[in-house]
Amino acid sequence: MAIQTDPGLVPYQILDAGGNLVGKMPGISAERMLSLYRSMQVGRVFSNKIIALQRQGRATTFGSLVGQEATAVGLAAPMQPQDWLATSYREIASLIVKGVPIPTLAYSFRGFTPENWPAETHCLPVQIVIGTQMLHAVGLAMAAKIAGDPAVAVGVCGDGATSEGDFNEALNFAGVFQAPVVLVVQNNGWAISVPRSKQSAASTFAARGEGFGVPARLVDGNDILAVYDTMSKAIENARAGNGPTLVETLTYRIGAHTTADDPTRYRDAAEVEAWRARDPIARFQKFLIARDLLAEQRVQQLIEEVEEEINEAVRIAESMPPMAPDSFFDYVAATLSPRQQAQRADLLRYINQVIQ
Amino acid sequence: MAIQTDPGLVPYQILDAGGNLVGKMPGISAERMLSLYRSMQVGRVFSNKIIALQRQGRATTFGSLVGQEATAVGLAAPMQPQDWLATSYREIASLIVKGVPIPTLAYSFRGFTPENWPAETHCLPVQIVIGTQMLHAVGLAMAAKIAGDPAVAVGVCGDGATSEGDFNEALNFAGVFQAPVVLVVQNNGWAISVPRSKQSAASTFAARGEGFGVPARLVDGNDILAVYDTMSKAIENARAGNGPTLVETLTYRIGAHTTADDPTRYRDAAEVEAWRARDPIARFQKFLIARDLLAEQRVQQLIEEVEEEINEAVRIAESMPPMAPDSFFDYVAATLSPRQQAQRADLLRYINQVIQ
Amino acid sequence: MQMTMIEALNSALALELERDRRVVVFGEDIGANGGVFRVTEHLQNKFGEERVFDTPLAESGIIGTSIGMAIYGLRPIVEIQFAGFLFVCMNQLVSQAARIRFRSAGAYTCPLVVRAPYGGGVRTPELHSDSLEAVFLQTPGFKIVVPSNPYDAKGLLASAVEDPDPVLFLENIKLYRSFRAETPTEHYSIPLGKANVVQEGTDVSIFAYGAMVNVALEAAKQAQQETGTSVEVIDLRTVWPLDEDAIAASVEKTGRAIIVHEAPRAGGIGAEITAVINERCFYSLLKPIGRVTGYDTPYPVPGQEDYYLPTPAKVMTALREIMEL
Amino acid sequence: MQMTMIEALNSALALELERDRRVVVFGEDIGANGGVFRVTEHLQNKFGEERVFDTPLAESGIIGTSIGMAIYGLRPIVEIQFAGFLFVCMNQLVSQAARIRFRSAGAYTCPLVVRAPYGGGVRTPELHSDSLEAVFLQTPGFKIVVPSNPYDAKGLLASAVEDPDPVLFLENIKLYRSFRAETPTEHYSIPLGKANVVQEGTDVSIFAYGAMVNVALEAAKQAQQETGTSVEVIDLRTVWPLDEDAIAASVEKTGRAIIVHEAPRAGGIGAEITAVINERCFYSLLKPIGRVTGYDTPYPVPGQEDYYLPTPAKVMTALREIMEL
Ligand SMILES: Cc1ncc(C[n+]2csc(CCOP(=O)(O)OP(=O)(O)O)c2C)c(N)n1
Ligand SMILES: Cc1ncc(C[n+]2csc(CCOP(=O)(O)OP(=O)(O)O)c2C)c(N)n1
Ligand SMILES: [Mg+2]
Ligand SMILES: [Mg+2]
Repeated sequence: MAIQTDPGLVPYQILDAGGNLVGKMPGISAERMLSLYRSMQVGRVFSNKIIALQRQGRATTFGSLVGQEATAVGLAAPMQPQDWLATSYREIASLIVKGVPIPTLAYSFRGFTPENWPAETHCLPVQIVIGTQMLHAVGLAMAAKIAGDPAVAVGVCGDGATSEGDFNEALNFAGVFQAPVVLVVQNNGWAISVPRSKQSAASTFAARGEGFGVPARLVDGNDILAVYDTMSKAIENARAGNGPTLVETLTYRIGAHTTADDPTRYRDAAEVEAWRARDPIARFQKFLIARDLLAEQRVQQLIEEVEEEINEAVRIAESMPPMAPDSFFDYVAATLSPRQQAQRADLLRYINQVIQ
Repeated sequence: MAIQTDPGLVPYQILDAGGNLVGKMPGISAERMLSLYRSMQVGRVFSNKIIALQRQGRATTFGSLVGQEATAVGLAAPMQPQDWLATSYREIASLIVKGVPIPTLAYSFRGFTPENWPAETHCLPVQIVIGTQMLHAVGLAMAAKIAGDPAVAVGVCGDGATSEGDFNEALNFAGVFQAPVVLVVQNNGWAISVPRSKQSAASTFAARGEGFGVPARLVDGNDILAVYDTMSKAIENARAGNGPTLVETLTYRIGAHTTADDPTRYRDAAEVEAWRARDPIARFQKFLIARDLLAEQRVQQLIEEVEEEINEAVRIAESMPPMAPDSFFDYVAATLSPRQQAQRADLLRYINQVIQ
Repeated sequence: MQMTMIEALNSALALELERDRRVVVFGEDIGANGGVFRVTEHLQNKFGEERVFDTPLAESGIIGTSIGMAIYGLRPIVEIQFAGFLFVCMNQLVSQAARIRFRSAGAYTCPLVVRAPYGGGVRTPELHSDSLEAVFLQTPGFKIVVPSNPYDAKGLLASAVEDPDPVLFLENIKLYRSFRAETPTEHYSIPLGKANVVQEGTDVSIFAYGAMVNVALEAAKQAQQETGTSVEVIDLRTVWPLDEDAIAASVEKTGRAIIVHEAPRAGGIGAEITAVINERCFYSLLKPIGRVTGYDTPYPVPGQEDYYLPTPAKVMTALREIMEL
Repeated sequence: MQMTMIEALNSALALELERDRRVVVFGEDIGANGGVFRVTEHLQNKFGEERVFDTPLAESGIIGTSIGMAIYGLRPIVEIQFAGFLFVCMNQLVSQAARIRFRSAGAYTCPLVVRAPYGGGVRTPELHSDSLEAVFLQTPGFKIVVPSNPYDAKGLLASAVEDPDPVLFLENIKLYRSFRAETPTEHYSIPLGKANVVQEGTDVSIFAYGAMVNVALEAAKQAQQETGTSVEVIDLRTVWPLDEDAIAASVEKTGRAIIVHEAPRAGGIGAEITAVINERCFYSLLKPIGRVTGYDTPYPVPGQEDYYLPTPAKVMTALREIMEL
């Protein structure tokens, strides 16, 4: 794999790039596999849809997750409802798997804060400040341990995020407090325009674990079964009281960083093409078809169903009323100070008199 | 030298606790060794002197360096004049070795900023914000590399500092930019009251290096020859263009954290006693005496000479005029804004009318 | 009982740990050592290492994990060893803790108390004496509390812990042990956001908080004795939100105002109070408002700090000017 | 030549790299990518990877290493990708860069320029639009520059690079490409700390900076047309140090003042200017000073930001009140 600077290191694989079984099958039912497959399609279609909407001025900045569906789905699928998930902006598919309704997410990409965020999914809103959420994940896990609850937290960030102080503090707290947390580095090769090779001189990010006393796993992040298996074990290991795991998933950002980015400025088309050949959805699809778990002719139909689901979600999101112009005052604190109340009144007067 | 991750492995030693040669002698002259020995005594006497002054209300808060003289001296001694040193408050002996006059340092512990800090020693003023200076060291090294100068930077911090984000960012930048820097962790077992074991779940701090692609060395920090040898090699390795090294020196804080601390609240006297048996000065002294490089009867005399030197330095420092009450305005910026000038005039009026 | 501020805070923490199983207390050196100022003394012994524990030396780590815990449903009370180090965890404080409710439209909240010692006059090393309260005026989401005496400290800390949102609780180091005051041993609370008129007066209002309340009172006494000026001294207690009604009421009565704080002048609490008075009491104001504050420089070394800090004499100078004496 | 602000800044950077071998430019995505806004476009090609380079994703790392470089004798110009992330490196900025000279009594200095885009109205993700300039009023040692147009941007950046002390250079995102202005291709500089009277007037002074200068000008035009009010518009250019003489001179002339900024109101530049006017022009001031600013809440999501930001209409409301129209 091109990203590896140490050719001796081989990430954990169950399916090779051709979809052939090269490892031990995890205990997973056919339905479950089909559901993972569908979730990957949902992630890709959602991503493409929001990008299309953005081009039409109907959505805000969005970061493509195409190429990373195996990691996004595989990291969330083994989580139980009581488990907590703290992600960056890249893992929208993880949030969907964990139960956040698609219209809620689509609404957020209209540029609004969903006022009905499903707290019970235990998904934190996406984090914009790189690396920051990893400490929140560790704190959630420490809390679960203190409370004696059988809950685990999963924190996810990118390869770039590993350079932030907070990422390393999170690893350290996880190790010191033996927190029931799994810290996932989605190594997609790039941090906007900065390649993995300029992000760290170490051969892998998994190697970071040892220096913090945290066991680490290096996984083929385009292999849904490998990610699922690794995450299942790490999560249940944490739940069993055996402490944290660092997981590096090797994957690739096929698209632009976000809708505001132009990757032709800084990377070779050939590299992208090479990674397309390792497409996580195609790989799993081949496997499922070869095993007769999915009919080849069903694929197109399934994609269309998914598209319809996403289109419907977007329709719902677009039919939801915009946030009230002044509602941002509602969420500064449980109660507003008199001064904030006066400012809110001022704003409402302005809206009534000037805008309307 | 392998990175120590197995607690069964011993750190690099040249002299054992009894002062016996157990490793290969580094290329170092007798005079040089005696000078190192003397510097260690200077460090200890200075430390004890300031603590005594503090008890009399004649000095500000001070952190004892007793027990850590081998590391403090051994890390600075191999540095060349053009090399840069960025330390915490614990490495006063390193600054002395690097050329900062003792009266200047004593003056600073009267609670003043020495207005004649010897910039040419390339020693940054001590850093209070834990871990922060490690990035400055890396930046100095990067600058030397950019400028094409044969200068190396050394950054020093404690075991506690390894938990700060900045420490880890420094390691990462050092690795990525192959900066000519040596990053030293003085592991003295404690961060105020927090023991090493609660600071990190890893077996050593040296193990941190690999996850950042930075070679690391674990050294007996109470063995001046081992520290000197390791630092010489790491510094010259950096100067030769071979990049950074992380050095962990295993030592022990015999005294209180600072004059404001009471270690009996949190640690066993027995632990302190056990470490006294590994005293770095006694160890080196035994070696020098056994080799006939130092006469036993000379020791007391030498200590007295050092004490006189320190006393004289303190006398000089105490005879230096206090900073002008308003001189802190001088160093905010190269030029003061009209407003700051007016504030300064206000202060001077206050001093003239009210205080005098 | 007569308590120092340290004892009052310790008592408040013990009571909160007792009253509410969700309360956890952590930070650097707060366990066996009882905190570098002993505010958390005995708490680990009493409540166990699971609820009162030391962390690695990492402020961002402390605040970041406390946010996760608060979201989970605990009530963390964390210590940053000195307020000067709040800058190390600034992102976690202001872009994270202060925005959890905002970002999630209330789905998650962050009931968190961040305690930090601050304040000058006690010969500390660099960055141990800095006053940072006004930095947080520009980063909405935190309440900022600065008690001036043991009684207030205990009652305000109780309210901070009960507050559903994050609170920055700044404890003046000089006040920690400088005097005792009658303080109930049982639980009580003092509402956040309400100033306290510690001395009524008619000629000029002095607004202060933390250690500066005593400086203001001292100046007020002098002013009364030396010039017969009747000074109203108002302890803000909470610097955000400001008790603007109390500020306006006092200035409408006196027509003159002085603000005293240790932090640098520019953009300090004094600037905001001046703006509030300008907005609310413009026509009652007889004289320019005086700001007696730290200078627009970093906090100086111990050998110079006495010149930097506001003193009763500096307040008197401002007062003479404002009273045309 | 007609340049956008992006082009003007790029031109300034290229000239500085050319003029002074000590200048280095680094940050996230500033190399091959030319910066997320293209301010550093082509610089790596022209000046080589040794002087123009990408860093790992670590703001504290960027500022911390730039401090070492500045002490060494280089002149680093670093980019923090969005001002909202300045909080991530706050300790390195305010407790380190801003204090190198202070801590060493001048033995070492830190000539460093920190560039960061800021400002609202362009539908960015969270923390990409926040205005942080006033936070730095309380942390002495940084100069803070906020240009309002391409010409100023280029000339002020040149001065920032030549300044012997650290400068925070805030670039309004909305202004980056919104218009072109005549800008010399060669090197020139505009002094830091001097405000610019962009429009003279006699009835009321409006103080603004960055994108708010155009908002002020728009309101001034409307005020002239609709009410015959003569508005003086002052572009502060540098918000620290404030050009107090220019502020005082204007208010002494007009007797009325409005301050416009995007940042929250509390503790903002507006509070400090109000305090300055209170101190220097108390007896010239006819009306309470108006603050037209962001609200005391975090910066809202794209769908709400237009309500949050100051607009000409909001300025007009303040102006009508102050002019009793
Ligand atoms: C603290 C911080 N610095 C910079 C940015 C701007 N930024 C947004 S995404 C990004 C790259 C992130 O790379 P990586 O962690 O690899 O995640 P990926 O986007 O590849 O999923 C940067 C620099 C930010 N959001 N937060
Ligand atoms: C950022 C920061 N946090 C906390 C402190 C308070 N403090 C001063 S020294 C210290 C312990 C440092 O431990 P270590 O790094 O092991 O160095 P040592 O004192 O043992 O040399 C602490 C917590 C500080 N100065 N800076
Ligand atoms: Mg990435
Ligand atoms: Mg230590």
